[in-house]
Amino acid sequence: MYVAVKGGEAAIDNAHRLLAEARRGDPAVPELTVAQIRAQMALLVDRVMAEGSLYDPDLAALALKQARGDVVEAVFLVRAYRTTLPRFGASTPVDTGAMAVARRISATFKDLPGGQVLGPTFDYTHRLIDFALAAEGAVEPAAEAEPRDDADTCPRVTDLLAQDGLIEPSPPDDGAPAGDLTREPVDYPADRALRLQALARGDEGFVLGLGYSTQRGYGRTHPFVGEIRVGDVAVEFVPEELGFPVPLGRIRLTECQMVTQFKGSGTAPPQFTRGYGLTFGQSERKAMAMSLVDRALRAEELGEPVASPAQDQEFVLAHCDSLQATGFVEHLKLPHYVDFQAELELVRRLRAEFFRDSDSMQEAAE
Amino acid sequence: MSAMGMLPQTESSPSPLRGGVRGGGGADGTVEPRSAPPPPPAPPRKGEESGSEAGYNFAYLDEGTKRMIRRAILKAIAVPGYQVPFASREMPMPYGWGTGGVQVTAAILGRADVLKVIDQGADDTTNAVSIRRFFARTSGIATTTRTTEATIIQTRHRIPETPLREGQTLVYQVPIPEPLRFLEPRETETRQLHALAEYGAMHVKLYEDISRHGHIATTYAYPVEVAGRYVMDPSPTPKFDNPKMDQSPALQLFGAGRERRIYAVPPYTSVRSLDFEDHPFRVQQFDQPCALCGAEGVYLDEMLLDDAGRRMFVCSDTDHCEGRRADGHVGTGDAV
Amino acid sequence: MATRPLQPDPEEIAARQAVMALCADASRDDLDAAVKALAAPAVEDLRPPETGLVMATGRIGGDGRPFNLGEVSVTRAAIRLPDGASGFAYHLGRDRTKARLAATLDALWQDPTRRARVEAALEPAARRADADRRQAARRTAATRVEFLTVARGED
Amino acid sequence: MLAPGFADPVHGAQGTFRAVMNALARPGLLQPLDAGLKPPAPLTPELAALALALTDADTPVWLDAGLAASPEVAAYLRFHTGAPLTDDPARAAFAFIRDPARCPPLARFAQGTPAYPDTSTTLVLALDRIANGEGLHLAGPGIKGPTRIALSPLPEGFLAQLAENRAGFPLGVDVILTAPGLVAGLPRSTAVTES
Repeated sequence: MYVAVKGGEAAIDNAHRLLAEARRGDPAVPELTVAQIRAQMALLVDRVMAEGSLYDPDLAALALKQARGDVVEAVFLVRAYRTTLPRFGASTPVDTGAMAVARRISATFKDLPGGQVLGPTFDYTHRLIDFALAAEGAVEPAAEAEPRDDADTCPRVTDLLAQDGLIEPSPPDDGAPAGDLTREPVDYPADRALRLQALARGDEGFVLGLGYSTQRGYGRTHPFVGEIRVGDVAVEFVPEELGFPVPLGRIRLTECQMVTQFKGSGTAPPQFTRGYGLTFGQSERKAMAMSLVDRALRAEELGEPVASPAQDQEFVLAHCDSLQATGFVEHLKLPHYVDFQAELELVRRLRAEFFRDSDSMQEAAE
Repeated sequence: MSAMGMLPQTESSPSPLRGGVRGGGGADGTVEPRSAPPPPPAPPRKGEESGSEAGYNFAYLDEGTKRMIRRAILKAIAVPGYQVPFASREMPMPYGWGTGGVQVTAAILGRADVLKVIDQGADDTTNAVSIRRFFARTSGIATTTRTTEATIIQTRHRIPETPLREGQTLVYQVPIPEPLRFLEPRETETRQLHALAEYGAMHVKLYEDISRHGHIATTYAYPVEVAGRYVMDPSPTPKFDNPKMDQSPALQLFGAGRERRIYAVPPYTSVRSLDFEDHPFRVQQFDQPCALCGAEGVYLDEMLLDDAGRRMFVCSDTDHCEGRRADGHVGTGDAV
Repeated sequence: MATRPLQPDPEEIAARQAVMALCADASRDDLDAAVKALAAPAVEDLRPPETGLVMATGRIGGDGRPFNLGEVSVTRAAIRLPDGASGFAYHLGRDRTKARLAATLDALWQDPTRRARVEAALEPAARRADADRRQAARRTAATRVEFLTVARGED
Repeated sequence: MLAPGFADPVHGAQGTFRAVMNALARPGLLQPLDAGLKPPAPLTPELAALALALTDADTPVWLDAGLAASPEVAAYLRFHTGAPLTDDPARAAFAFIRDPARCPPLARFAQGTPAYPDTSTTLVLALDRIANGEGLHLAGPGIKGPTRIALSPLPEGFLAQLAENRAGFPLGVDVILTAPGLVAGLPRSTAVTES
């Protein structure tokens, strides 16, 4: 004999308490501070800021602590926090040309004004686990050198190419404000500004996979890295009550200018085209992949066939958001027994009909 | 570019009258007079005096967001079955877990409302508990498990067995609002099909079931035609519940957060499950009554009791089942 | 409007922006020290300090049409000195105390008779910020790949 | 001195919205609406309640000649809603009509598009009197059994305009009717006839 009992409430409470304890882990091990996460897991913090679409390193670090290091969960916390804040307005567009460069490289020219500056990069490190890091210890201070005269003038490679007309210009600023996909649902076809917003906050893994697919022939664009730069730029905002741009502070950005397949037509001379990537924090992988996908999504505009996933804007935009993706994939673990019951009933009925039919066929044959 | 410069930009918008909140004030629910002389006189934030828990707006959403959702709801009611796009917000629960229904409920909820939340028909399923707590915490309103006492019922996957009455609102959580999505994945295409009322592909799909299986093999999220015009997804309720939607005295609102759509069926509106003359619409039937309350003609959950295949069928609607047991109805209390 | 800072002089605006930029970069302790050194009077909030968002915009290709990159958290404060002068602050992050200190310094700075003292009080913060920037530039410079530009090899 | 808005902005807006939601869900049935507003004339308390509850910077608003002529009305709406005013009815998300007898033809307002029928104007009319049980006959979604509504004053040719509006479904405007203390809805889905 069975009777009904109330199931959920106490179990949920206890699960949350268990989670809190699991997050902390072994109490004999010192607890991580937010400052430690921010300083020593800096690239992880950058990724949470980029996909959380909110530049706030302390908040991203705290979210990572709360999320036990789960990137998407941390992104989720940041996004939900963002929903509760008022929007003061939009900044004036940041000037990446005036970036205080921490790293700047070009694959298209061996040397160029401003130089090839490696900065703090994993490139050319041999990926050998450094067991010395398992122990705590002081780090040798970074080398210093007198900056060259041109260190402050770091023109974009695309500007240098544009001087000779070898590359298409950027789409001109017509004064119209950019659409904002956080404020209105995307209406397809989405323009390039909306697509870049979606990619900038898109899941790094998804954008990376799509960018990679273009290199393997699914929407090939023959890309060259014109330039990657990482550094700090000033953000300015014009408050109503002041009427002039107020400097808010500086944020770290990564920019990638991808120089791609030249085009020409009867009316336009052959020239290189461009893909663009820009992300919060230091994230070359994301910025590069973004610039590949940006270029691929311009297929229709440039008269190329739209045949591959990376060229299909509904496919890319509808699926690049890690929160939407994770929410819907993970919702499958919610109860579905009502629907499943409906399917069970149908499958049982279909099977009964199947065996009845095959039985009668067998009888007929005998 | 100033915040002010961002505001009324209807010229550049492809659909000028769709109100996505853009830029500037309003997003936090403050009514800062946009052309009043600066500095603003520090108006109190709406909701701070009204919310039940410090720091939250009443029902979590800011007033600007509620206005945007409310406008979408009014349009949805005026065009039954049509999916109105809205600027869905990121909520503190995952997409796919009821963010659309939660936003609709938050937008309509008032102090006098009594809220019931069910998932799979039950008030005690984990996600129903979580959402009911969310509203109790952020709005302080009364909640109930009784269908008859509720003014607003948020649901996932079921319509209560107890007939709804006038003045009640049923809010459905919807994962994929587009009934044509699995026939045509592109939004640009499906939007055209709805505009032209071109639903032939849906009929072909259902008919293919018939030719293959002898009957229509869609058991839940069974498409309906609303008020003779739009074909609509009823959300993944079992088709057992479809007849309850037709001419219901209650208002039915549907919220899809991730897909950013709201739609509605007004009370006393025709909701017809798609079918064919030679294959009329039919609902599932269960061979046995509820093992707890003995109810027949209701939707049942199948519970596995052991690894020898013993199972028990009980009401999916826990409130209906409890009510019947309180009235003295009993089932066998055992496996079939 | 008495509280609207009418400043048609672009040089004046540029100087005020420079102080604002300095305050945005400085720490709360820096600003606290500066306000204490100036013996600033008690201030009244024109608007309670508030944390919100500014949508950071970039440009397509670095120099083209704007697009929305993502938001930055920003805290703002607006205060009034007892003599009626108002000051404003907007900067990155969520530190409301720091924003109110910066708004106080903004109000004081706008009084020409106090300006030099405000800038002097901020001098330590300015020096430190400048030293940090120089050191970062020197470290970056050490990672520059130097080529003998006359003798370009093959790629 | 500017007249105040809702005494409790959160619940004033919610209560007004629910009355309007019920009105559109049950076309023709009168819903009580008392938001306690005292707006500047000729704006009525009911028009003001709807404006404050539903409009903001994202909704261009059209005012009829009588309302548009009053700077106090414009200042009141601007302060409390921030909604941009438009003089083109075809661009309006909401239209507020104090003098229904001189309401422009419904077809001059935004009708929506086949792909986005929701991008149409919602008209809010201030009537002297609305009553059930007499007058026009209503049919359509949300309507149970015979439902009648009497309106005064009525715009000239209103019935023919409503018929045309209904014929264009799913395009068309939605009409919200107000009278002192009352609100009723005539969404585009409602068929209105004389008998």
